[in-house]
Amino acid sequence: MSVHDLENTFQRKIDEEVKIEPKDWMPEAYRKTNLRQISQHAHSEIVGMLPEGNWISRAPSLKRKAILLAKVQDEAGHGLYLYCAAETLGMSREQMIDDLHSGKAKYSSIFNYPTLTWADMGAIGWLVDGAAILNQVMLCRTSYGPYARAMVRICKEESFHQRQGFESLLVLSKGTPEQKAMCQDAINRWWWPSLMMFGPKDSESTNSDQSMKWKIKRKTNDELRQQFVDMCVEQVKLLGMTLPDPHLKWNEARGHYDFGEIDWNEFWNVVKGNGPCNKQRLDARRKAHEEGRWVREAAAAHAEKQKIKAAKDNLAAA
Amino acid sequence: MSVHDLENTFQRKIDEEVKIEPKDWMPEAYRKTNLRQISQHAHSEIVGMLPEGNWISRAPSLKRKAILLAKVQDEAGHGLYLYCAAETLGMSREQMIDDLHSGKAKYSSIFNYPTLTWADMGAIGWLVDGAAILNQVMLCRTSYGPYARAMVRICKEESFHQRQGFESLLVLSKGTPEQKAMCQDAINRWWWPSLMMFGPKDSESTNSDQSMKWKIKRKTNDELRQQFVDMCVEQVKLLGMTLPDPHLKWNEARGHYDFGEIDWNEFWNVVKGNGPCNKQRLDARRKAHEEGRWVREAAAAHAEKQKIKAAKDNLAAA
Amino acid sequence: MTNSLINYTLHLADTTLILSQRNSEWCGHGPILEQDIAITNISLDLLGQARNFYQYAAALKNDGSTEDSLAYLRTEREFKNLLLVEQQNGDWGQTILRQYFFSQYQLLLFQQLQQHSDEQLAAIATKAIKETTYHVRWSSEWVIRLGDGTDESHNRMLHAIDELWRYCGELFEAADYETAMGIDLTSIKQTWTEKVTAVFDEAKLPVPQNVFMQSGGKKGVHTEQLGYILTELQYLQRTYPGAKW
Amino acid sequence: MTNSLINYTLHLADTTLILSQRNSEWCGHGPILEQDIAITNISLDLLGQARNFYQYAAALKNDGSTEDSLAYLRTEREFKNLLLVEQQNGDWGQTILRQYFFSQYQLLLFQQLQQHSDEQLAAIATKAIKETTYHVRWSSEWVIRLGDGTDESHNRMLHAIDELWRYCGELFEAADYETAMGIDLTSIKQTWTEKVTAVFDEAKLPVPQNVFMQSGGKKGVHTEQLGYILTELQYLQRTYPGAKW
Repeated sequence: MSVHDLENTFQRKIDEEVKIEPKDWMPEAYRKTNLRQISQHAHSEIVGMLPEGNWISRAPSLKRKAILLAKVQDEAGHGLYLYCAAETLGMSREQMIDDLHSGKAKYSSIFNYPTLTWADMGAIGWLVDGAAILNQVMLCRTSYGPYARAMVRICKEESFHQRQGFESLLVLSKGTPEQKAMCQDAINRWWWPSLMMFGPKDSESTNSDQSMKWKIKRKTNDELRQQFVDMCVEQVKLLGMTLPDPHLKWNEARGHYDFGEIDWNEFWNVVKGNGPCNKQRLDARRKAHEEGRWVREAAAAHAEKQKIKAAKDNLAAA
Repeated sequence: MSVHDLENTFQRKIDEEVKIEPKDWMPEAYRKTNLRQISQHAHSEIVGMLPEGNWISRAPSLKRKAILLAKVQDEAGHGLYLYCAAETLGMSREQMIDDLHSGKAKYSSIFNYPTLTWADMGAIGWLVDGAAILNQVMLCRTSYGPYARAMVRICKEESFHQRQGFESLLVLSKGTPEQKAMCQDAINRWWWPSLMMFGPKDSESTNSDQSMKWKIKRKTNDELRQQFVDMCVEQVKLLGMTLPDPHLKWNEARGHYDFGEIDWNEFWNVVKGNGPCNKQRLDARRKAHEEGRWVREAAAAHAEKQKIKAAKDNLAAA
Repeated sequence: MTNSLINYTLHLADTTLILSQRNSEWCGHGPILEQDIAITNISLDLLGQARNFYQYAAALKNDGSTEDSLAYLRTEREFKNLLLVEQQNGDWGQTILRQYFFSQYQLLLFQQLQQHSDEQLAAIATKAIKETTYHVRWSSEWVIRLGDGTDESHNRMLHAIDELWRYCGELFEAADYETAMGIDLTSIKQTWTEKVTAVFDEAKLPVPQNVFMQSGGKKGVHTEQLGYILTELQYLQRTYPGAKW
Repeated sequence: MTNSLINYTLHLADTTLILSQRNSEWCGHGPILEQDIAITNISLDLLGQARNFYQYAAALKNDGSTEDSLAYLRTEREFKNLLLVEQQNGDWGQTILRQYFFSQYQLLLFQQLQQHSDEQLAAIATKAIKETTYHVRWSSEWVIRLGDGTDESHNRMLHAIDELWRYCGELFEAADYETAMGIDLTSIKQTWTEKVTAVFDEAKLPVPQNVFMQSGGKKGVHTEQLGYILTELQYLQRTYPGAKW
């Protein structure tokens, strides 16, 4: 078959919602884009364990501690599914991790913000997981099979996390004056970074067209962001709190909420590596990797010894 | 002069309360005993910084934090005076520290107990410094000049520490029920180890006779221990607290308080290295020394560079 | 009897809580992603056990205590956890060795508690047997993997043994409340020693002899570690008394 | 005006307290006995300054606040210390570099405050000039000693610069209350840069260019470090509310 035929077959599968699987022919650009996106999604899950892990030891009740531990454990599991899905596209986990640590591969910028109070846990669950879910629901229908299937598993758990985050804020919102203030303060600090999670404006987004055509991406940045705003404006009322945007206003004509302009300077700065915690997050991951080297080497050495022993035992038995 | 004459001259100085100085002839055993005692005293000051340093970050008021910081700093200074005094007897500080870290040289066993509550700070000031002072007042009249002079400087500061420790307990004793309980609990844990600071019973003390003859030691273990008990029984009344010894009783005939039997098993165990914190104390000192190696090396390298540069400048100026 | 039951239950609760707390420090910092998940899983299991024990203790005290008031509002001298579990994590070898020493003991203890006359303790123990069996398997496999891995891992395990062995004696030193509860630590010690010896043998690690054992945790006399654990654990409840979370 | 004065005084108090707290972690663990004494001395000096500032802030607030209620009963978002001083100690090089960056700035600031119309701030600054001058000398000598010592010490200083430089910008970014107080940070920045450049030059260390600066501390938006510092610092007052010590 000619390349042209292969491309046609490939595009027809996509148009007909037939999943692309690891053994299928795919354009190199499709493989690369998926690999980048899936591995960076995996990195995000792993790095995302850090701002939340920061509050495990200080969780204010045993129940909250258990919920948080379970959430962070789920995120590690998500990272695992995603690394496995990405590996089907031809890169080893070791290489992906090296790319993360060298700065070559990115992860979601939202995790470059510090968690400063307990209420940040609820805000992250409500807003950050909320934004992630919008992206992810879309990804459950992404064209690459392993990615779509990983996303289906992940989405189930993320919805649960988001509800628990919101519930945690609800409790604060009905609590003491200090707790209410803590809740509002966390929302104030996490709102705009959450909006930034949807990426640049469509007009400035480079990857979009091809990604839409190949159904790697199924809705635009602005579409998802608008959906998120509309949802949160309603939800924040249940908390009796406000979103830190004086320009939020229902627009009857559009049927959506108008909202203020994102600080794109801040967005690009954080993406570039200048956020409050970029250095700390990567330092932590590199440190874990470096300090874990002897453990991985020992495990490999032991496994090798077991193989040799088993081979010997086979010979002896023969 | 014959050795016999030298020994006579030496002993006569001692009998006439004339200090022995670094350049004086002295019996090798005298030199060794003083070196051992002074260096171990220095080690005690340094190791003693650790149980108290453990509560600096958690001191419950800014005033108490300042007092504790100053106390620990004084102890470091005492260590410095004593290392300098010991060095006059022919061993380098580096060697003394190596002996400490290898376990060859000892330090006061009292510091092998953990500080578990804030009240331990007061108990250490009152009891441990109190016991140390009795030893030290005696040492201000010790025969070796540099040691005696170091001790005079040290005694001034230690009395101040002891009063502050007692005052800190006094405040607790007039405080909330929890504070009163904390105070009594700390006294209960530190009383017997403080009595052990005076060493084995006279009848089982090996070094004593010669040390008394050479006026390195001016009172026996039991004499000092009795003095300490008598003093503390009166002082504890001011706190409205009790000492954890059901056998404490005024003995009219002796003119002293009778007290219970020390647990000599515990005493010897801790001396042997099996106390609650022996390992932690030495680990901490070794770690500080090891991790500080690059700093000392850099300081030496820099000093060398400065010397070379100065020599060059001199040549150039000539 | 009830006092002993309460104290014993608190000992079980404090021990599992503090070990859970220590293990959870690894979250996001583990040497391999799969092991990050595993240690967090164990942390969760232990926390679940702790909550069961605290809830039972609170019910027994019947004075308004809750699982949270017991975990968050008691001070160091009231905690009855084993000294072993409050020790620092050290490296991965020290962490999995601590886990193995503890879980091997805990499995034997839970097997005994399953038969205890106190139905609630028996029920909690029964519920925890399956996960504890996994903890023993997971940690013993790591002891072997690291003891008989590379020279470096072997040396690190020797260091870990040197750090932790001295806290293993306390596992088998009965506190008054354990005696009152009829816990037979002697038989547990015997089996534990056999099991540990077998694992150490396979791991090519030496079983220490004649090491002086530290104790005091069961009676509230801790090492200098516990105080710091509590400043983090309890901070929010101390700072916002009476608040609900 | 008074609000700005109070906030500014709290900023000065928080900054010196947190740096004192960080430095005091070295007590008993320093690389050389003489330096253990020196860093503890600096810690004491800073604590003394903090107490002066807290006592003044308490008097200004005139609402029952005390030096202790301000230090022990406010939470992270209320603290106004510089981000620089809450960073971890790292190794000795990182600690003395942090001290140098800060003390060089503080000396210039205190020299300016000596002339301030607020007499109390002027008095506190005057009282602290001598010791701050010593802090600058002590720490700059260490920067030179380690920058131009061995290859290892030089590399460690490069690492320390990489860790800390990003927090130096905040020193010169005026918070509203600093502007209201008429503090001229521009001239301080210029002199600070000249002095630091000269010291780095002698230390054979490169002055970083074009590093994005972190900030937020002056406004209560901290790094993830401060929360942990406060759990230890405040624990006893939180646990025993209203008690006297």
